[in-house]
Formats: sequence, C-alpha cells, structure tokens
Amino acid sequence: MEPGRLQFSWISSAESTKFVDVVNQVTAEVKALGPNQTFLTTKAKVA
Amino acid sequence: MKIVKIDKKTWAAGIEKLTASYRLFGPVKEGDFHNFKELGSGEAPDLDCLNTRLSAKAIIYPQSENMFEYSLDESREDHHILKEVDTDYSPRAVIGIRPCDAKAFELVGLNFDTSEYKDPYWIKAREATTLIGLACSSPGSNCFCTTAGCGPFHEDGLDALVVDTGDHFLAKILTEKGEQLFAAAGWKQEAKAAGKQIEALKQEAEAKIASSVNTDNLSALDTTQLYNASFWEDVSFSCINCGTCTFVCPTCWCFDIQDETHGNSGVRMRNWDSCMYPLFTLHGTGHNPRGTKLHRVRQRFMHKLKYYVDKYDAGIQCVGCGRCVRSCPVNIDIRRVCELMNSFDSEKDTCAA
Amino acid sequence: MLSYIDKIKEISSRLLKDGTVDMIIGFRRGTVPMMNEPHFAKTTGDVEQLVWDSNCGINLANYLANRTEKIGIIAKGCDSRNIVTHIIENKIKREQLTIIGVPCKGMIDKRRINAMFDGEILQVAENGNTITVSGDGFEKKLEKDDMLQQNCRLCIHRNPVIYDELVAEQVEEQQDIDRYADIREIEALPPKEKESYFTDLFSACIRCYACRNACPLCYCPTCFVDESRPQWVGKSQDPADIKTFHFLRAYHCAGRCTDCGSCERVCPVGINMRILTRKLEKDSFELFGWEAGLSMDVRPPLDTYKPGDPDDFIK
Amino acid sequence: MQNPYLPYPVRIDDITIETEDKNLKTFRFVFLNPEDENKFDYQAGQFAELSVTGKGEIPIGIASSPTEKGFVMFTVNKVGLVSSHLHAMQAGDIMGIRGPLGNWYPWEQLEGKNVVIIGGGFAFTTLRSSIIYMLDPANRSRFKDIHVIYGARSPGMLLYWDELSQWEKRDDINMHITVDGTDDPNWKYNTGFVPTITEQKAPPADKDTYAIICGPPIMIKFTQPVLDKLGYSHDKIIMSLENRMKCGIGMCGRCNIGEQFVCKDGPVFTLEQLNQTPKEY
Repeated sequence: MEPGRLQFSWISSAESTKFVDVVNQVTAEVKALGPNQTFLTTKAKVA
Repeated sequence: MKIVKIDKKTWAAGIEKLTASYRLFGPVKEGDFHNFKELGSGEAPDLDCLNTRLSAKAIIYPQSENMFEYSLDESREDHHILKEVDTDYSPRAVIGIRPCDAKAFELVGLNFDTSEYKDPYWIKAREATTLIGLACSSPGSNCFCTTAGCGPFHEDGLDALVVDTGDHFLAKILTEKGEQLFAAAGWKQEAKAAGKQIEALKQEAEAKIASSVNTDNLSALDTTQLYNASFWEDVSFSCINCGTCTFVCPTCWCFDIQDETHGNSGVRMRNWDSCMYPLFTLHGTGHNPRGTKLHRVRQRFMHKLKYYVDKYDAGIQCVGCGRCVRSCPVNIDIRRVCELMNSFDSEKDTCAA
Repeated sequence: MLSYIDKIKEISSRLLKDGTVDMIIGFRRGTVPMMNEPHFAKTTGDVEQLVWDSNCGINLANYLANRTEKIGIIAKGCDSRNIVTHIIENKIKREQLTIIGVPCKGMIDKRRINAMFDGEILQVAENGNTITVSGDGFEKKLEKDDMLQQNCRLCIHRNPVIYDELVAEQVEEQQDIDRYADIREIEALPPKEKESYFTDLFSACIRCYACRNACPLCYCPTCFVDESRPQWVGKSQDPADIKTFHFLRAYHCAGRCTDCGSCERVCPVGINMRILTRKLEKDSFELFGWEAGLSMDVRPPLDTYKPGDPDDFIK
Repeated sequence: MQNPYLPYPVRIDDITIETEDKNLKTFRFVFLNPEDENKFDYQAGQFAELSVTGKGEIPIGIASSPTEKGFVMFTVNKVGLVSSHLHAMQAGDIMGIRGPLGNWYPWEQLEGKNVVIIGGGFAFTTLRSSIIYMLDPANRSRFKDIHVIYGARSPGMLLYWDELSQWEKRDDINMHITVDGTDDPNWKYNTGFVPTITEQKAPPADKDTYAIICGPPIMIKFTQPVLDKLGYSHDKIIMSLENRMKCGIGMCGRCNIGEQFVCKDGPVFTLEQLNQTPKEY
C-alpha cells in the first residue's frame, strides 16, 4: 500500500477543529493518490 | 491398437501443429519444481521431469471454478436467478501426463459421473481433454504405482502412451481421441513390430519400482472395527491438518461451494476443499461430527483405502504417485498407514507393521 | 548433534518410568530423506523409536496447545521460546511440562539440498559436520554449516531458554549476525515494486494452510480465513485473497514469532513467508527491544502499554 | 446435460413465524416457471437445497407433502449465514431451490403397517410432510394405525400448531403432543420428555409396526433405549440424519458416514444400517 493511505491521529473529543482539519487533510491526500489499485479481487477464473 | 514411431526431431514441430486445434498443457519447470501449465506458442512440455509437484487434476478440475453467475440488481429481469457461466470446453490436450495422473481421472470419474447425477463441469472438461501419457522409464523412489492398481506404463485413462526409447519415441495409440491428435500432429509413421520393445521397456520400468503397498485384505476387514482401531492415535498425532496431501493428490475430489459477490453481481464458485479442515464437516449448530484431527486423518485414509474400496469395487482410491509422501510437512506416509490397515487384526488390535 | 539421542532416550525413559510424565513428544525416523516425523512415546518401548538429527525442524511446541497430560517435550532453542509463549498465553501450564532441552546447531535445508541435484536424492547421512547426499549414480559430501535453513543460519538463541533437563553442554551462540539484511532490501523498495515482489512471492500458494497449521502461534479455534460471519477473506485462488491471508496471519504473529522456520519448512510449494514474520520481528525489536519467548516474567509489548511506547506514526 | 447444481428459480409466496422465539419460520415458495413444479417431483422425507443468491445454499427437509399442489414449503431454523439471511427476506423475493434430494421414508415398505412417528423440536418438518401424506384421503387406507409423539420445550415452540390441534380432533390418527414443561394452566396435552411419553404411549412392537424418529441428538439418544425396551427391532426404527452438506448429490465428499453419503444414500436410514457405520453425524 502506498504511504498516505493509512494515517493515525490522536484527537480529543474537545478538539473539534483539529478533527475537521485532519479529516479534510486525509481526504485530500487519499483523493490525490487516486483509487487503490492493489488488493483488488477479481471474479474467480474458469480454466 | 496402433504403434507410431516419432522421430525426436519432428516432436517439436508436431507439438506446434497441435496448437492449431488444441489448447495444450504440459509439465513446465518453475523454480525448483515442475507443474502443469497451459503451453504458450513455441513452448514445449518438459519431458525430463520425474513428476510434477501438483497433479494434473486442475486441468480438468480447477482449484477455483465458476459455476454460475448472477445479478442482484433488481432493475434487471433476471435478478437473483443463477445462470450458467460460459466455460471454454474447446479441445485441450495434456502432453506428458504420467500414467498415474491419467488413471486418477478414471478413479475420480466414479464420483463425478454416476448413473444418478452427472457433474457437468468435470464431465465436459474431461470429454474435451485428450491425454497423451509419457511412460515412466525411471520412476521415483516413493512411487508405488504397481501395487496401487497402476503402473509406469499403465494405459487406463490415456488416449495414447508415449515411450521414450532413447533415440526416438514410440507411441501406442489407445483411443479414437488419441488417433485424432496424432493425425493433427502429423505423426503417422507406423512401427508395427515395436510392441515387443515397449513390453520389454515396461518390464524394465516396473522392476525399478522399489516401493509397494499391500491392499489384499482391505475389503475383507470390518469397517467399524477398523474405524475403532487403536493405531489411529499414533497415525494422526503428527498431523497438522493442513490440506497439502489432499491438494497434491490426483484422486482427491472434495470441494466447497461459495457465493462471491462484487458490487451487484457475483459468481457461485466451487473451490477444492479438504477433509483435513475442521470446517469441512462443521454443522451450523457448532456440532462437528469429525471434530478432532484423529477423526479427520482417519477419514482421509478410510475413504481412500476402505470406503472407496467397498463402494466401487475398483481398488483403492490411490494411484501410488507418492506425492503425499513427498509433500506431507510431517511425513505421514500412506504406505505405512495402508500396511497398518491391511494387517489389522481386530482380535488382537495389533498390526504386523 | 547425533550423540544427543542416547541422552534423550535415557532421560525420556527415566521420566516415563518414574511417572514424571505421561508422554514424551519428540521425533521418529521419517520414511523419506531429510524428514523426521513428530511422534509421542508413552512407554519405554516407544522411546526406542525416538531420533535426533538435523532433520528435526518442526516446532514441537505446536503439539502442546490445550493438552492435559503431563508431558516431556524435546525442545530446541526456538521450541523452548514458543513454549514460553504458550505458557504466557495460557495454552499450557508450566507444571505440566518437563522440558528436555537440546542445544541446537541448526537444521538442514532440505529444499535447498534437493534443488542442488538433478537426480532424486535417495539417502542423506549425517556425521558430525558432514552431510553425505547420495542417489542413483552420485554421492556428494556437504558441510552441514553451509546447508542450514536460513532461520538457523540467522539464529542467535540456539540454546533452550527454559529447560528441566539438558541433553548436552550448551553450544556457543552465533555472534554478529545481521538478521535483517534481506528485510531492509524489501523495505527500501518503492510501493509498486514491493507489491509485485509480494505478488510473485505468493503466486505459487495453494492455500493448504500448512504454514498456519505448523505454527505454534496459530491456535485460534476459528482462524479468520475460516470465519463465515462475517467472511473476511474470499476462498478462491484470487491473489488478493491469498495475500490477505498471508499478511494478516503474519500480523497475528507480531511480537510472538520466534522465527523457528516451521512455516517455511512445511510449505509444499516453497514459499518464504518468513519474510513477513521477520519484518514484524524486526519491528518488535527495533521499536520495543523485544524478542519473543525469552522470559516468562515479562509481558509481550503488544499486550502492555508503556508511556514511552513509540508513537511517531500518530500525527 | 442437466446441471444438477442449478436451482429452480422460486418466489417467496408467504412467510409464517412458527415459534414464540421467532427463530423458526416457514417459507412457502412458488416456482417462477410452472413446469418446474412437475420436475420437482418429491416424496415425503426428502430434502432440497435452498439457494439464497449471493449467500449460498442450505439443505432443508421438505415440510410440504407431495399431495399438496401449487407450492412447496420449508421450515427453517435461524442458525448460520444463509438461514439468517433467509429470515430477513420478504414475500415476493426471488431465490432458488434445488432438488428434490436424498431418499425418503420407505412408503412402499410401510404399506399395511402401523406407523409411529416420534419427533422433537424443529425436526418435525419432514414428519409433517409424512403425516399430511398419509392422511390424504387417497393414501390413508394404505396404512394401519398412525401414532404421532411430538414434543417441544414449551407450547410456543411446537411447529404447525393449527394442524396439530386439527389432527388431535381426528379419529384416524393418535396424537400424543407433549412439552418439556409449561405454566399454562389450560395446557390439556402431555407434559414430559419425548422418551418418557414414548414409553407410555407408543404401541408395543410387532412385526407390522415401524417407528420413524427425527429430532435432536439428545432426544434420539434417550428414545432409542425406550424403543429397545418396547421391543422394536432395529430394522423397524427409521431415522433421518443431518450433516453438513454442499452439493447434495454425493459429490463434494463431506457428509459421508462410512461409505454412505447422507445427502444421496440418506438422509433416511434404518437403525440397523446405522449400526454398521461410523457414527460421524
């Protein structure tokens, strides 16, 4: 998995602004990476 | 029965010609092992391999196979209704299959092709397949085919048997399908008198089989007494209940059926399953009739060496290819278990082995 | 290590005779070269079947989970560390066990030796540090030290960490081993290349689960791959499902794996899944200074919290 | 080639909650293609695979009788993945049924005989099918006395209550309904476990009397000695087994007891047959 798709933050329930900022930032970064191309399953094949 | 001589120089060209009318499969070396693969153009089967790591069963009976497809999209007329999938059943040929693997298809056929029910996936694939066997002139040390109802030159299940004489190949054409394939390859130089030579090579090869099993007593044994024999604890102790033995075995046929949905569409597929797994027999209630590894190990050997013997009267459900012996992570050896079973004496509950 | 067997038999017989244990778990001679079979002895007669040589690579701690008997178990360094882990995780009680420690000089790599020869190997004999491999028309002598399984080459805990009996003098531990050179190489790959590396690594997997089942750590009553409600992983041969299985299993072994090498040894298709467990082992060591199974008195890092635990990954 | 894995498409016509714990529901299905109903030609005692598209299949005994036309009926206990999903489905939903599968109670052999039906809990489904079948005016004269001993934990756990009370009123069937216990002062039937009631009410064994038993393992375990005591020979004790199944046609390999497949060679076996196979059920 590319760096950036998984992020951890510590946000207290009192830190609403931080929560909004982090969510916006993570969403933007993941969007920039585009759809995940790894770990996709395909329908089983028929030999 | 016709015998054809193939000049080794014309072998590759013949194989190349076959690609026009067949999908070809054959043993190919991958890393340290050989395996059956669909051959690409210009790719030749590697006839130098002792035997493949996995058997040829996946060519007819893939590890994962789609059975039906469906849509869950309710705007479609046919939503939630299963439809058969398109499967390529065009002619395919396996070049260089060993006689044990070919014979295994005959044993497995007794399960999939019955008078009451016919498994269409297995039967159509089997019918589409021509099997060109390669006789074993130097069998492996764990091969015990000659006492498992098979042999290094065994012909059951094959459409033709190719024998490497050193400077050329001799091929016994055994069926109509074999005839057609040889015509398509352009191999037609008859060698009428070569029967004797093949017979001599066959005896030479059979004499090289150093390993054996005794099965003469199995059908006479009482099922429940054998089931309750005390040796199962010893046999099963080391088993880790992986599926290796069942997956490498050419005669193991058990499967699971699963639905897999992606978005609004999906497939009903079947996957190889194994009697070694607890999940195989687990009831919805949590009850498991084969809840311990002793149960499961016993099931595998009882199935192959007793139930099958009694049910079909066609010998044991084993062709002696030796794969499970070589691949078992903890070295549980079917030859040893067979001996324990065959020499079982309920009076003493001890075994000669 | 061949000389160990007399001592193993002597101790085993004594323990069975005086009733200290109900059974001894060890190995008996296999039926194919370079294979021994895990085996239990309940009588002094059974003890005669026990063997010890460089083909005892299966981790016997795997046979302990949830057993109720009094057991004598033959344990190499790695086995003993997994016994410690079992005790910590309540899979067996220390009082049930009499640990017969074996100072280990490593197990030989059967796959590598098989690959060295074109013909079929019919016999492998061991004498001191010499391994004699023979087959139809060939015989070759190899140095055992050159033929060890990778995990044994990298091993820094050859002596049992707990034992009640020891079959020989302790062996010298290997020094200055760089355990993670190959892991660092993979860590350095860009994501795309890493992905294709793992896709190749697991492409031969047949999902037999031998790696999981040979692992002493994998004792869950229902493994996540077998769970149907919810079904976490698809059951087909889809590469994504196969990789999911291997990755998740490795994570479940984090901070617990002793790199005994059983998983790789038992794989019928020769996959080195230890790449994954060793990455996590490396992380456990670098982040927490932790090596699994060395002590019964310290809780593993993943079931304790310390204020100083590294948390750089949290933004 | 007929594909034995392909279910007939059906529509759920009606769903009835059977028990007070709501864990058992009866589903009535109608075939989407009317000609499929003729192909689904079954006998009392057989089962079918209910196919919930996207989830999988479950083997369930057929609760309707071949004498009932225009629909088929199954009573399903909510246990696993498929049955839970089925319980959440609505009338009108489309799914599949595959069958009929397995063997059936030996109706030809039972002709001219007394039949004692012993059932417990939710294993009464194929027994309902059998009772309806035998009570059909066209069939009733083919059998002698019919006894039914049916028990559940409590009155609210008995299946098919309306029908049970109707059968109670008839004189061509001897009903012995029982519950393990109840605090309902108006309960006018038996109280006690099935084995006890069997001992009290079952007719004595003779060469013309057969017992059909279907119920949880614990009930079977304790009823069998009672039948032994009453003198029933093991070839006259007929049982229906359950095992995990997938294919239902003897191919996938998991449901065997010895060389017999419960799905294809069973599910109906005599106790005499079962005595000769490993008890892996």
